[in-house]
Amino acid sequence: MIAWIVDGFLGLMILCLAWQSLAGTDLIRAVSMFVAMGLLIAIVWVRLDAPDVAIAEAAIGAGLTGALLLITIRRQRARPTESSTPGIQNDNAD
Amino acid sequence: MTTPIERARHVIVVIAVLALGALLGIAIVGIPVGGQGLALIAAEALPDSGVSNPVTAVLLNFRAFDTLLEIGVLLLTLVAVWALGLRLPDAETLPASPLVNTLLRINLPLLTMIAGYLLWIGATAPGGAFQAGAVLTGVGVLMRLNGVLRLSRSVLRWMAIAGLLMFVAVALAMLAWTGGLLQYPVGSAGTWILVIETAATVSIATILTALFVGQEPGPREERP
Amino acid sequence: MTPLWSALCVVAPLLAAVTQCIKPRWGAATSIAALSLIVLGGLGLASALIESGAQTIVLSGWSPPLGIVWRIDGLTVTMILMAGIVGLPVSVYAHHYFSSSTTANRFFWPLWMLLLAALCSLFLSNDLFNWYVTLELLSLSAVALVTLAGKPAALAAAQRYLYASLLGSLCYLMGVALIYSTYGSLDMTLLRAATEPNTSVWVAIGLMMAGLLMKSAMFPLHFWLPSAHGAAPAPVSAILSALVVKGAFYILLRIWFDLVPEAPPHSVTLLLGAFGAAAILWGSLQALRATRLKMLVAYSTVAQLGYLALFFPLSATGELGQTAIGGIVYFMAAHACAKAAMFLAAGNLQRAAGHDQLSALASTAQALPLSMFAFAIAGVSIMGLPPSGGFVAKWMLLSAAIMNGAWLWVAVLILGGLLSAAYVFRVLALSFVDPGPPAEQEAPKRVARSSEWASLMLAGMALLLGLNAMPMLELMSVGLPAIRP
Amino acid sequence: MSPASFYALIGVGLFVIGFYALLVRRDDLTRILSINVMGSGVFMVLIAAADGVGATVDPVPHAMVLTGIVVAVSATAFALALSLARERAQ
Repeated sequence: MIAWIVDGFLGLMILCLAWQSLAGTDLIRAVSMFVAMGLLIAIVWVRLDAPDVAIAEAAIGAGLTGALLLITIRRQRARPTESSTPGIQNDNAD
Repeated sequence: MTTPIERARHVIVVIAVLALGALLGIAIVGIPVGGQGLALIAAEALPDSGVSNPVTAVLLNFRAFDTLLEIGVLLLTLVAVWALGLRLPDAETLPASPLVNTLLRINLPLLTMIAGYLLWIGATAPGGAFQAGAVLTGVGVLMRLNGVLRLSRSVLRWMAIAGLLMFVAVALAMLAWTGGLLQYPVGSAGTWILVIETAATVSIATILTALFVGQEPGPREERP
Repeated sequence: MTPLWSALCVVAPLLAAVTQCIKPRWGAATSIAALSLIVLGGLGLASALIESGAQTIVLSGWSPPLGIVWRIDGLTVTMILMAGIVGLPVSVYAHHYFSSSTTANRFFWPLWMLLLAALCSLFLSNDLFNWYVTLELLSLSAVALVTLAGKPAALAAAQRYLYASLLGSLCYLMGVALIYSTYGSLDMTLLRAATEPNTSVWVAIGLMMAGLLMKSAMFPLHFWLPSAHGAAPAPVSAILSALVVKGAFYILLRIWFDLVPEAPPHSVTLLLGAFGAAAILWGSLQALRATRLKMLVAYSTVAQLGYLALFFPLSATGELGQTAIGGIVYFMAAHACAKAAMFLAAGNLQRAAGHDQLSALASTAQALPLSMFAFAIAGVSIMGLPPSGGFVAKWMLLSAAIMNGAWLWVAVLILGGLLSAAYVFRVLALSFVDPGPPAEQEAPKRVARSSEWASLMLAGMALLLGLNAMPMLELMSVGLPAIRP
Repeated sequence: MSPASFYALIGVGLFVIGFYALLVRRDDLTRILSINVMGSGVFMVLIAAADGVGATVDPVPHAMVLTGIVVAVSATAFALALSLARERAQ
């Protein structure tokens, strides 16, 4: 019974976080929700006897993907100030 | 505001998505219970695989060709991102502070040790090249954010290809030795797996860190 | 020797890619060496095939269901030879094409070699999950190659291509997950014996096919193709149209042969055929309306891929099914040569003129008779006129349709041929119209001789396929799987 | 219903949510996120398949998911770099 409550809670939380991360317009919040979902999924992997996958999910699926997303947001936002700096051009050098 | 056409399109999308969900749900429920998959067959073959962690056995022995191509995917991604030629600001570092420095000095060796441990333990327990590579990537990203990571261009390239090169070299050596591509000789499978995994860990960590950095280091950094 | 020949096809491009990462300067040389080795491996496999029939090669020493095997039959070898033989002239062409740009020249070669390794592994493999990895390697390298054009339009097209491709892969992988959950195996030969008609299997096959149809740009999931193939650098367009879309279709064929548990409902084959017919008509009409030469050729690809979809209704009946299969495989090979030739010729014109607006290409076309000649010969094959590979392929499809009494498909095949003649002549007409007063036009830039010969060679190969049909068909039919009754 | 099939259904839910968002949302980052959510859904179906009823766990889907996670992060890194490159090219 308790196991079912935990499972049900985990599963619904994951769906909820997925929806939250894809429904909003605030990108930082979306990424946070996504990373939180990844961490909960890692718990599910442990629950389903997949510890190898859990480590990889937490480190790569949630951690690294989250870091990549955040640094991209930062780079997107850094753009206006950067283009005003002489010396760093935005052109695609060939 | 949305036009009627857009609204109609949205309704169609919702219906299609719900239909897909329903079909998938029915398919999942319709799967007969009690299937063992390959659990028993894998358990039976495990003693001959050279490792005792079944997942490592699948990744580097039973289905090693998948993993070889996967390392290829990683290398490809690095080449693809470099080919985009992004020009990123140089100073993407955390503000230098004594606290951060101390944090790094204590934690970097620790993380590196954890990575080594994960790689070693992967033969017998949860862990392996990917997990170790991921942890090492953490080291790389932290060092990058602290501004202490400077690698010469050619060293970086060699580290990036090491995994694929080693994998292909071992595959070919095995073809000459046992007559089967990636078929390890009886008894020494564990050694070969560790050799491949070590090179793969280096490449995985290098490539993932380089993906985070996002651009190829300029020739200026060639002689640090 | 078979393990060595087949390993060569995968290992050679991988080693070339690794070398090129270290020594970018050796790009062209190592690529051409790797491609020669692939052709050599393909020929070795062909002779092994003729001697002792279809074979399997166990990888890692573990046979299925635990391990992965390569299956080598006529279809595999034809596709590998197609990749190697089309790849060689394209590489020669690319060597000149990219020589002016250091970035593109450095990154084209490793991307192209990894694409080739993915393609050869895909053709050799017989395993649902291994195919997923090869598909990802294939699509990511294809998208990356499109970005080499560097222009905003190319980047936007690449992005669309990437999303479509990833969606396709995930649908495919979901199907694989369902199949594995049900049968605990990923090997196609084992699955062929195991699958039974039930809901889970049909949903899984539906998902996999939808994903693969997306990746092979089958109407109405073709939306990403024209912009991507039109905006890419010319040698990349050739690779994408000639080889990459065939990769996904190859898996589709294998699934149709081995995974579909019983003759699929008539309505499904009819629907797929209708999509094919729509692709032929719509793609041809768009090609007729296109204002840019490369877009015309790209829309022609959409139309030509429609013929591949006609395979599904035409193969529905036993004996004739074999004719339809032979026709489709022949079609893929002939289209690969002809379409690559067309894109390379179009690239020559674009290079010489500095643009590819059809309305202003006449003087350039008349300055490059060799390229126009190559385009014309390739056009003969695309139209399906004798003596060309396209003719043999369409003839086989047509006879399968006639013997089936499927007059609707006969009409589509004939109409498609006429429409393709119309858009090919739109280009050929450039050679004959008055280019206008020379003062108003810039003099065409010079194009390397080898670039013109590369396109002519490919066109010649499309023609050769028509002259040597019998031995080719014999090779293709070795171990050709039978359609389920 | 076993926990495994419950989680398989959650996996289907993730797949469908991601698919929906991919179809209706227009900005790059959300699309890339939705592709990742879809991927997580597929992985969950696979891991659920491995956790059948027997005492032994099937390692093959675990290996498949590990491969899938690495492929997913590669694709994500490339997609993000591509969207950045496209923004700057405009």
